[in-house]
Amino acid sequence: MAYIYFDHNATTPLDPAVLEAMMPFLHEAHGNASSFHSPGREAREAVDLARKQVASLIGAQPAEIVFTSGGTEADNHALRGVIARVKAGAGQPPHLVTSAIEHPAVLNTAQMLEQQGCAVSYLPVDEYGRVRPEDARSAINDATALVSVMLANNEVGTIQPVAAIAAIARERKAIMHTDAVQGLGRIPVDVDALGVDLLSISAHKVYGPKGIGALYIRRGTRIAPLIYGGHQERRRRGGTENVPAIVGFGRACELAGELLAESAAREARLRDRLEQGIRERIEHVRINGHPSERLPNTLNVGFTFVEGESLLMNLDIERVAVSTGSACSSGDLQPSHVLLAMGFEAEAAHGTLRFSLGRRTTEEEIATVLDVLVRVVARVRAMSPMYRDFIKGRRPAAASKA
Amino acid sequence: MAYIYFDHNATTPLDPAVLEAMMPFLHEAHGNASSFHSPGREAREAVDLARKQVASLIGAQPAEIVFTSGGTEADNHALRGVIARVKAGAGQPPHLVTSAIEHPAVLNTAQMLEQQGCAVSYLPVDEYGRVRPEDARSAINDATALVSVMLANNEVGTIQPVAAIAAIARERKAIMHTDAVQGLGRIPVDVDALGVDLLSISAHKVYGPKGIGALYIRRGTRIAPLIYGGHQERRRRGGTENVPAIVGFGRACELAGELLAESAAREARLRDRLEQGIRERIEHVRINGHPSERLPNTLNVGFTFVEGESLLMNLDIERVAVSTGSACSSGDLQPSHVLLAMGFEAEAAHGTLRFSLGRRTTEEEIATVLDVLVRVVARVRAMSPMYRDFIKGRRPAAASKA
Amino acid sequence: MEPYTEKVMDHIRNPRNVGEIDDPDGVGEIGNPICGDVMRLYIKVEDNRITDAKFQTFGCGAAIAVSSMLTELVIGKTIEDALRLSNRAVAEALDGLPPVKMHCSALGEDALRAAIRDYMAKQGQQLCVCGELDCPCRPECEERERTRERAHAAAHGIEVEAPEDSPATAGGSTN
Amino acid sequence: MEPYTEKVMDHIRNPRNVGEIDDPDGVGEIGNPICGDVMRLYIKVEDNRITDAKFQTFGCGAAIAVSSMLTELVIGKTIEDALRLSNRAVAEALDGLPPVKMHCSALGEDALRAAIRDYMAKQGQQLCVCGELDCPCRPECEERERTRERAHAAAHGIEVEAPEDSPATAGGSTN
Ligand SMILES: Cc1ncc(COP(=O)(O)O)c(C=O)c1O
Ligand SMILES: Cc1ncc(COP(=O)(O)O)c(C=O)c1O
Ligand code: FES
Ligand code: FES
Repeated sequence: MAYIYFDHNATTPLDPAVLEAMMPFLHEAHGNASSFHSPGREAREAVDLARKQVASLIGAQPAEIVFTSGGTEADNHALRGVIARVKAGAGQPPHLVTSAIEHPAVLNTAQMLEQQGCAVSYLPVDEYGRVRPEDARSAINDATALVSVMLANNEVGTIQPVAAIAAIARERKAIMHTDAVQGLGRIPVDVDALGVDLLSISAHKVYGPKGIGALYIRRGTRIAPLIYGGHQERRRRGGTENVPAIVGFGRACELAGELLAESAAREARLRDRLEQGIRERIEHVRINGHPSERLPNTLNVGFTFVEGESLLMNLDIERVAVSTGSACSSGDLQPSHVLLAMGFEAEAAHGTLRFSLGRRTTEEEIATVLDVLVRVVARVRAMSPMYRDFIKGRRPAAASKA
Repeated sequence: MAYIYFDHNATTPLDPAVLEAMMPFLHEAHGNASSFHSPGREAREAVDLARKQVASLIGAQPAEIVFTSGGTEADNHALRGVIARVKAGAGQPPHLVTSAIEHPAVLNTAQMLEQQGCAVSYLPVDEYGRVRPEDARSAINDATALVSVMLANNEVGTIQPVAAIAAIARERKAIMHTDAVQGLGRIPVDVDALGVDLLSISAHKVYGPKGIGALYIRRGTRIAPLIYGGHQERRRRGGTENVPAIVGFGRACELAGELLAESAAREARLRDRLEQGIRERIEHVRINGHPSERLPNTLNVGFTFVEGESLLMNLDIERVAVSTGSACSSGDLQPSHVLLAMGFEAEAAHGTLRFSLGRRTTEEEIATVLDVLVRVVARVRAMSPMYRDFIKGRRPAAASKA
Repeated sequence: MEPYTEKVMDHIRNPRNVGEIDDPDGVGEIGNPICGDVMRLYIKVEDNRITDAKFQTFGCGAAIAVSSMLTELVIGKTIEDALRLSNRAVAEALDGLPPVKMHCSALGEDALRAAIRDYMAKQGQQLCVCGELDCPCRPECEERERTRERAHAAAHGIEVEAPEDSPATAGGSTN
Repeated sequence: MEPYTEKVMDHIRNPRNVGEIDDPDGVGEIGNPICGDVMRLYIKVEDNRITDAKFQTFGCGAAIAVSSMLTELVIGKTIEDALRLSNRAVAEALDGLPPVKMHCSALGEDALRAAIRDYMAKQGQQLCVCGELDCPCRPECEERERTRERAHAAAHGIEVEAPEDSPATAGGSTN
């Protein structure tokens, strides 16, 4: 049986058209885009085209795009670059406003800045995982240099009211950053509609190559580089340009733009079918995240009485790839900080799976996954002491929340 | 006529065997190496193998290798990571010792650190571009946290006495870093023989892919991360692993190890033939860099009376790719900081070309380049007012130095 | 983290001795407040020898594999031998566990001890947490045990391989 | 930096009017102390009209293309029209120059002025650096010119498109 891949929020396969665009730069056209001879100029032109393609997908100017090694670097660059510029001047320590449900690339950078003396406010979220703009308004003060709230959460898919928060940030003269890594290619992303100054994206989430991303920097935004070196990226990011990856990112963005409306609708339909199937065929489940303001491809489900990683491993045995809502499965033993922020008990935050669909997901795959899931959940529950107690009436219908 | 590429110090073409190793990870095997399902585990195993291959080429343990987005990031990580850890404690500002001829990835990072209050000493070099270990000894003081001296210079190819400097750094309890980006695959590189704690390398200089490099971190070295995020690279570098590039880097290192002795000898022979041909057939030239302690593939030549970029453009027209010693050609109008540090006048530092040979360089190419060069130098000199004056006896044999 | 070994995967795929013993001679349940993982072990004892063992586990893949392997290892052992079974031995029988998962094996050892203690108590014997019967220094051992539990809990919060001085990282999946 | 246009490449490939005029009516030489670039322009004038022009240039590709294009543009022009030729016009005739190379075109304008000034002086006329004949405010104009030269020099040291506040970067090739 072929492998069913429902983990597109982790990474997407390279689109064959993207690989095709990259191939010449992996074969003959190997020039250094900063070299001045023909091979170099050829590379430079390809990079320029890609920059236009990326800019165009988010409604930016090409000169506002800085290529990075991925979403994580873009997030680090945004936070540290802005804070580095402020520090120099003011007497009061700079203040950063972010949310409790950001990706670790933002959260851990924020914590590091906190250790270095920066003040950080972490905005709470409601039970659907949404930041309230009012909370942002109260958190922002005169020392606030930067507000960073993600566009869509990677674990539960909840879409954040970024435009509303950006408007408040602008009023208060704070720079606004959004981590749009999960939003790109799934919902429309436009830097002006969002009103953001900085925006992070990553190619491997939109069927592009790994190891390349970008930070959008609105013209005039005061921000220091993160990686110092040569004059590449107009001196905003040193390092030999990763030409094949940049070319692939450009092509991936072009495709994403063309396919966005159609694939979002398709994936939402399939996702809803999966959601409904789970509700109908499996007892004691809860759907996490916002009912409507959610990425079209994402479904986060809690299965009471069982632990996520054992579900994941059992699904993997049946050749279905998903991920746990919590990252227990990937080396971090803490329950999901996102679910905790949404108000879940640690135990409830544990039995959670994230299904994230993609362009190639089919109806048959949905049907297969449903069948497998019914079987696997039953199998793992049969092993669970909590489920046993529940069946025997020794336990209430679980520590679930919803 | 095919293009002749003599710019391998800028970047090398991807070896077909490397591309072959990468292809599965560009096609089907697209898992996120941090995911816990089978596609993820497959990626993880490939990354582990590559880590062994890279470690093995430099005599390190796999756990001491942190993959980065390239040499520039590795350099930034080394310098800033060490200084960040020191800052916390001491009363006195931390001190960094580096050299005047480092790559901008080190030099510009050092300057940034200087602006942030770090004390920096830039070691001078002799006329051949070599740092003197005695100078390092006098520069190091009790506040010296880090000594960073490159293994081989990218412009003139001069190999630095890194082992001697590292021994002095060790005596004084300073951490030793070397930027080995140009050394890897061209001369033997062994972290223990060099006695370094940190070492930067980059794949695209050894026929591997662009956008991937590594920082060797000797076990026990106190260093902060540069890019914060997930738990990747044992939390020393966040960001989804660039699996295809890492796999390619691993294979490239394996090949480099196998081919090192033979290609170094071959390239040195061809390079010497080119050098001799230039000396014999073109007047008023000077060879820059150390006569023997030099990368086997590198030849830096000054052509009196003419400016480097116009030579470069004219060679490009004749389908020969080289680069100027100075970076004028790539957007920076300053004369080469390396040649200036070696004691050249600005004018003399301008008419310089760097020829850097590679694995595929042939004898025929050397012969062709010599013929083209003779023609091009004559053509550009015919345009030069300085040359005119010299011919007419109105000017001495130029501002040359050597 | 590192992937699981083939042995671990095999026990996840086909866990041995899952379930409940209807009239057990001893039952032990151990839970971890942080990850919420719980293991319950049932044993049947005849002539001082464990003749059957079954488990129920709410936990990660490692916890399930450990539970399953543990039941295989104890069946047939005398109580004394069973008490000598260490978590490390269970992990080794699984060809190892990823470093961050080593602590999951403690759950197995603890559940086994608890089940034996329960059996002993029914026999009117006091099994000290240290594994000694009628141990003279029981209060100290119990205090030591509490410390160990705290360490186990801490293991769920702290990445074993984190580099020194790295700032605490946010939980949550990284993609 | 951005690549050169096809026009620029064409003039680098086939520079027009390279060389020297044996008995020129005017010669102008302009040098830049920082990049060491030097342009020397020879003109031949008949009836107040430039009938021939030749150049010698030690400089980058842009400097050579500018020199070559400049000679093409001035031949046939009256002195007054030639004085009106701006560096921007030369750059435009080349379909533009990369931003960091715009200043190279100033070398052309300056050399042309210098050549015309030399020619004028031979005619006993004072051409002010501002381009006016017998300009009444010559000292001021000369001061302004010196400022401009400093700016040109500075352009060789400062990246035009550098982001604000970026620390000064080291020179040297980046690979
Ligand atoms: C919301 C979010 N931000 C940032 C990242 C990091 O991106 P990258 O993996 O390209 O470093 C990810 C995914 O890993 C993400 O989901
Ligand atoms: C000596 C040296 N260090 C560092 C670098 C930077 O490496 P990368 O291009 O991989 O960022 C280079 C090449 O560009 C180099 O030659
Ligand atoms: S038992 Fe707690 S994570 Fe495995
Ligand atoms: S004239 Fe100075 S670089 Fe072109």
